[in-house]
Amino acid sequence: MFWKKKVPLIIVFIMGFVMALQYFIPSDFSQKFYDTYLDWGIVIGIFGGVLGYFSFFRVHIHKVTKKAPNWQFSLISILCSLLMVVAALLGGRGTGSLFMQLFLYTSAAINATVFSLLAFYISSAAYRAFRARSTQAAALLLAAVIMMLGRVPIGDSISFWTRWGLPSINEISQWILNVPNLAAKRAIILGVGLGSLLMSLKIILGIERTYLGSE
Amino acid sequence: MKRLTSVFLIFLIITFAFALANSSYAPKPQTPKLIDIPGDAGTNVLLQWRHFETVPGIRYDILRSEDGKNFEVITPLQTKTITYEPQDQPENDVSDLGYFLVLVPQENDLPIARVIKATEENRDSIISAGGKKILRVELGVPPLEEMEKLPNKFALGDFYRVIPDEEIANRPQPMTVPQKLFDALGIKIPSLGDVSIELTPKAEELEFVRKGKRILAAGEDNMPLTLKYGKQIVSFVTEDARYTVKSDNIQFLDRKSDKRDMEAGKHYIYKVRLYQKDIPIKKIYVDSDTAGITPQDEPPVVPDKIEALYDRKSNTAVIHINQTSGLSAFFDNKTYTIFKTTAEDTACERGSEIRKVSASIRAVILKDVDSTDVLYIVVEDEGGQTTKTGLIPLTPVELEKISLPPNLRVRDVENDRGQQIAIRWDPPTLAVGYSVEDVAPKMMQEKVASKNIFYLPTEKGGTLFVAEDPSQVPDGARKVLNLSYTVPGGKKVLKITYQMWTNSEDKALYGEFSLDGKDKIDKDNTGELQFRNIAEGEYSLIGHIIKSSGSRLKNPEANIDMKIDATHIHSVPIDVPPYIYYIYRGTDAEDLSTFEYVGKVGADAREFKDIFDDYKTAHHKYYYIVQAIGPDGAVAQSEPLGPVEGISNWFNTSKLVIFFGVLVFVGVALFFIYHAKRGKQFYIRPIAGIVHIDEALGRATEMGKPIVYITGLGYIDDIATLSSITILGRVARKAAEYQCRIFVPCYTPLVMIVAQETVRNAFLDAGRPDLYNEEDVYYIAAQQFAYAAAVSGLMIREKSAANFFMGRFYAESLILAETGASTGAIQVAGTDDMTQLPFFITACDYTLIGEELYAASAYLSNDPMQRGSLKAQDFLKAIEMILLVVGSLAATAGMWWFTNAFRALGGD
Amino acid sequence: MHINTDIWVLIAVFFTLSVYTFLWKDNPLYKFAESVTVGIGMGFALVQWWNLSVVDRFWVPLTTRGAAGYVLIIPAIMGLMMVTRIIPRFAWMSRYALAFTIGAGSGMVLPRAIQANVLQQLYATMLPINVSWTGIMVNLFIVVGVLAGLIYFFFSKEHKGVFGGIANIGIWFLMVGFGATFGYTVMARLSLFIGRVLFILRDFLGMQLF
Amino acid sequence: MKFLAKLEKLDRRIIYIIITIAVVLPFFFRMGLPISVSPEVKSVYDFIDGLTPSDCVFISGDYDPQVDAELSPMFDAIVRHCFEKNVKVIVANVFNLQGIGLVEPRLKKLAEEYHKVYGVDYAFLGWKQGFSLLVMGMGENFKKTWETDYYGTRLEDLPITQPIRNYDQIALVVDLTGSGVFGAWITYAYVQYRQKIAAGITAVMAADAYPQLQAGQLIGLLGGLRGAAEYEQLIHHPSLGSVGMEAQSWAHIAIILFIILGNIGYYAAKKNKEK
Repeated sequence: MFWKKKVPLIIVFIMGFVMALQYFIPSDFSQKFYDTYLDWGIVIGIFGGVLGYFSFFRVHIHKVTKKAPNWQFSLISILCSLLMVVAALLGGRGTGSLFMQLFLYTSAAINATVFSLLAFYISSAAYRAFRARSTQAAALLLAAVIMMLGRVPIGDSISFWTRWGLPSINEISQWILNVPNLAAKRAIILGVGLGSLLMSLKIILGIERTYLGSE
Repeated sequence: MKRLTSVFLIFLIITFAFALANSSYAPKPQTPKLIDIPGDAGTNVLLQWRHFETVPGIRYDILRSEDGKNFEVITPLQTKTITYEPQDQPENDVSDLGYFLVLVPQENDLPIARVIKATEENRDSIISAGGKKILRVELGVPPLEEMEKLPNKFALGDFYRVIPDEEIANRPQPMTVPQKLFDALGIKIPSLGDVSIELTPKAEELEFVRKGKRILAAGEDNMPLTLKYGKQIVSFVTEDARYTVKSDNIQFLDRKSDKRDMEAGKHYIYKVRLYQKDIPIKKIYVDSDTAGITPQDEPPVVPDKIEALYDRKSNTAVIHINQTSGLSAFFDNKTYTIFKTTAEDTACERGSEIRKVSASIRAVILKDVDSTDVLYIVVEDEGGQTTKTGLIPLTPVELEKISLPPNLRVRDVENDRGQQIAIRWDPPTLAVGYSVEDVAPKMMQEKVASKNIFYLPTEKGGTLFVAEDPSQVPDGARKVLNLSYTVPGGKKVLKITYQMWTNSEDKALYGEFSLDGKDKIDKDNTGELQFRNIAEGEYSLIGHIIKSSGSRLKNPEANIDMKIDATHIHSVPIDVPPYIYYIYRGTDAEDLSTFEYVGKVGADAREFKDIFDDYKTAHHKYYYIVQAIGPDGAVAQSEPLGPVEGISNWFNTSKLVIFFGVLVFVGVALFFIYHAKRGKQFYIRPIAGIVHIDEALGRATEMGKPIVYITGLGYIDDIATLSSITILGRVARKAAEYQCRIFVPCYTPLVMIVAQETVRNAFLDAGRPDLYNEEDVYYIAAQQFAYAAAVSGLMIREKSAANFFMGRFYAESLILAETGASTGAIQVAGTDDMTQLPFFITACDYTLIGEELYAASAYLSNDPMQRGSLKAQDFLKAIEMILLVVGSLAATAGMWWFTNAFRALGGD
Repeated sequence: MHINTDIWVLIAVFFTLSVYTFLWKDNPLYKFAESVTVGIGMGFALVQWWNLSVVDRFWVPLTTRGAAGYVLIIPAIMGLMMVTRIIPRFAWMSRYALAFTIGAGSGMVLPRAIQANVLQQLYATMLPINVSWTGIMVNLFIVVGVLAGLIYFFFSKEHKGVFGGIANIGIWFLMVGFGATFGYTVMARLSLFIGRVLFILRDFLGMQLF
Repeated sequence: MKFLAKLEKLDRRIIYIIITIAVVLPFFFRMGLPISVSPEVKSVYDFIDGLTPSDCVFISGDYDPQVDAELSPMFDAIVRHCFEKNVKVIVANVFNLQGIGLVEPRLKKLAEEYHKVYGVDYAFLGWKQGFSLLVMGMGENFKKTWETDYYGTRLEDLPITQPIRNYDQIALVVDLTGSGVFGAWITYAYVQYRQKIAAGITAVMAADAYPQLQAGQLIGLLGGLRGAAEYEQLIHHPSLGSVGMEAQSWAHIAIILFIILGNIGYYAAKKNKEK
């Protein structure tokens, strides 16, 4: 019990307290301490990385061996990752190396494409969900439309009313961005910021310990 | 399915083929030229060699050895990665132009290439002289297999393949001329500045172009034209070989450092190693021949710029000593000893020593000489070797009186690690400049080709004239085709630019100005203020420097009151006095030779920070001397300041506000946590979202379809994720009660483990551990897209009736929500991530916005601790609101000191 | 227009198109592309992790820095403890590493977040509300918006009466904010699509676009 | 009425097709709409324009392939500008490993175009474990934090990095990102070391960055493709960004039309129900 629960909580408290204090102490010693922590943090992170890779291979190998539905795709994934390792061993990682080419022309290309699907999703979402059901929904809708017009050249071209000294769509969208939008975001930042601060504090005090998991 | 795997296998094979196709073809690299840096302590060696464009290879290693046997790698240097280009351009075939390549051999270096155009007469002699007919030139590096067909030889020279382009040459060429030229011509142009004109092309350019296709050697006249119409030739191809001429000169300086040792008089052997590929298993490389050198500790090099002035007014001499040579950084000069002698003493032997100073001194003041004296300087280096300068006569002059800045002082820099010492002086000064600009000047364009205006370039700018008859146009004159210029758009804007010449003791924050009663402050100290559409006329500008306390700096220099002339478009720059301050650091106030130059600053500085590499070196007693240098060479020198030493501080007072903030925060938090611990149940208003959560669950059970619960992409110490986990507990429990299946695909392993525990416990509490299936709470991959794709797949396949998205999300949020919506599931989302909220709001049936997520989790878990911290959050929010109101009121009332208190710069 | 036959471009085109088939409906081509990118991505990460992290940041210092290097064995061990998380019996070991990093992390965040997320934001919101364009149209709106927003997120009191009214204003600001973000995002997503169109038109079909 | 009501539920695929057309067509028929430059972009431009050859700009390509289309035009534009002004450029991928593959080739290409020498005019540091820790470390000791460049050369051996001790020697940090990491740059580099930071951010996050911009924590901001287009206009080098804006315009119009149709349909349907 002591070794499994108490000690970690003590470590958390000490580390948290010291690091928070360190921020206010510019002295040479405190800086050295800080640098050491940076080095250590990096190294810990490095080995923490293993966890992810392990889980990846475990999940997919598991699928293949169990012949779970679509197991072939898991096989492909595994082979591809191995292929990358081999490629790196053969040709290095420099520009134009097999390794880089593979990455750029498969993974990079595919990811970019998949996220470009969002262009379609967002259009259909807008079409489906942007209904002026309530005044607030209308406000959201309007803001979005103005923003869409204001951020592209055509917005300037169609705001004919500027000749009467009225602000162009572009300027209006700028205003929405810099004023109401900014206010909304700041309100959220101020609140959410406090939330995460409290979380950090609770972690330091050992009140929040979910991350340690139960045994 | 089989087809797919086979497709994949083919794909595998292809890529492997590529890997192996990378052939290994590289000639021996050139032997490095070794140069011993003169005037140094024999601790620097410069390596030089040529890298030819067509030599494949990823990097050079530089190797050094003392015995010629075991070499150590000093450093790797990357080569430019080659881009291989196809060779099919017909214009690169020059066989019909009759060019011959002749190689002129050289002493221990590559031959020099000459390209000669053969005529009937000289063809035979060229061939007999070993000339080779050039069949093709290459402007890029051909593919490896292409290159292997011919032996690759190397020669020196820069050549260009000229393929002139009539179209480009005939394009009108831009140029700008002052407006007055047109006035002289009698053409009125209401331009704001210069007028840009478009001219017919130069005669010589057309001539150059008309000469046709050819090969030109660099360095010939009309190089700019060559560059414009030519491309540098990488290699010449003859029947028997490819001669590469394009190369870049690689240099590397090997010098003594904490990593590497180097001694004068010791013999070192170098070679370079060219790597083809860098493969852990097997390295493919070629070594150059070795070359040896014995670096020497040369006698010191005397300063090449010594200026000795004798000021008649003050009867003192000042000597300005400078090393302008680029190599001076390597010199190991230690001291200058200045001798006084007579003009007869040409050998500089009979002088009497008058001053000994460190060799880093830039200027010396000598009181004990008179105008007839002649000086010479003996330079001594670290090794004790000496060199004398020639005789230095004193040039009699009358120097302006120059004074040191007031209140010079040295201080240990506050709130730092202790590795900085500051030299500070006064007075804090507000320097202001301004510019009157035209907001939206109109662009005017005019075609004047018909007006027959010609431009003739001359030494002083050139002239314009009109000539009806082209025949009387002097050669070199070019016709003006088009004009473009800007005319005022009416609205004027006045830009005030200012600088605060202060040091950190003045605690200056920003400038405050008022233009004829119109006040403006520059809270973020951007150094610029704008007064929009101002009327023409004179204005008076008053300005002050505001301190962090909110009060103004008192001294007159820090407050300005100036006239501003806004009658026309012009600008008045900030003017900086032409002084320079040299700073020297010494360890002994008595012995001036211990003082070393540490840096210089301009007259706009009020502080010089001497930054040491580490605390230890800074933690000694130091003295400083400041020299003020006038534009005419006058020098004023301070007494040694100090002693002072770098002290590392134990509290950063500039972060006091933050510290206070932390205290308040922790105080409030602890208060509520304490009460929560004592089991006090705080009231939390019901959150609308929770109803919807239950509703969704109910719906799922009616339909007997599973639930999908997403904990987001956040890590386990992320508040959003933790709240999500809490809510998951509740959802899972209900799910267990209603006996409907729940899927929890996870993004990070740690979250997965915690989620598994949570769900398992929930099922236990609900008394249905039998329904719990470990497989349903699983890890996918810590890759955004892979995760999104897999989850979408899950939702489509399982036709989930209810989807929950709670936690931290990024771009994938819409993919998830839209796919979910397309399957017609009822969806509840919750995130504190501003950017993703809009998508959940549009695509989901209900969304917990920002803190509502935390609130919901607090509300669901009857854990008093969570409610307690939510309460604390509310309390702190209340404080924030009060501060906001008070702050805005204070700002409105002009009491900036209040808002400034929150500026909380932290650090400086 | 001449079609680029570079094998790599062809591969990329093949995958690009197979992803777009998903817009019609889920299909093997898409699944194939998916599993390839998962694998390649993982392999890429793995290799870079090994070279840039393990070798450069751990092995090299460890072997070259002498005593200062050997100290790194301690964090290395902690890192390995982190991995024990996957073996239930030794899972508790990972807590030491987690405690170390998460504890320090939280401690580091505390003052910095108070500075950046609270004080700095407050400072930026304390704006003068004088009678001028910026005074009213900008500053007043921002101050009111932030206050109303904060009130909307106030959980100790029900949204009723005046309080509820102000909270309602808060919702208005939030909605407009969300609308703005949405509009903005449309643009972002489209540019991704444009990127792919560019690739097909220029790199594959070899069109001269500029 | 019935027909209008149908507008409420068009098939997704119809929308998809029309969007595609709207995006692809402009590549063939260009209108050349002028783009007005927004102040936050101008201020980035002005800052870099004011730099001297002795100054050094640190660009961090913290983005991955998904947002390449949006951020690479910015990267090109900014690097071009620096190279034209002969400002030194150090490029890294502090927060995103995948950025290496996207940024490095571009940098090399640009460098060749402007005849820049590696190690003298520009350097590439790549990625290293540590994220925020790196950002902080750079403020303490730049060379120790990175140790070597991406190709393994020690930073002391590169003329460009040799004189860099910490942020004091870096005139500007440009963070190109599709996520919130510019926040980390602010928290650790600006707050602690007062490092000047400009951000090139995808349109999504850009909306998010305005608080920081207004709070003066960012000197300027390039938002999405438009930001890139504006910058391209400032350096007189229209490219990816500018062309993209045309397509943007049309797609936006299309989407807005859909929204309008949707609402017409919505009300029509409501009427029908009332009947």
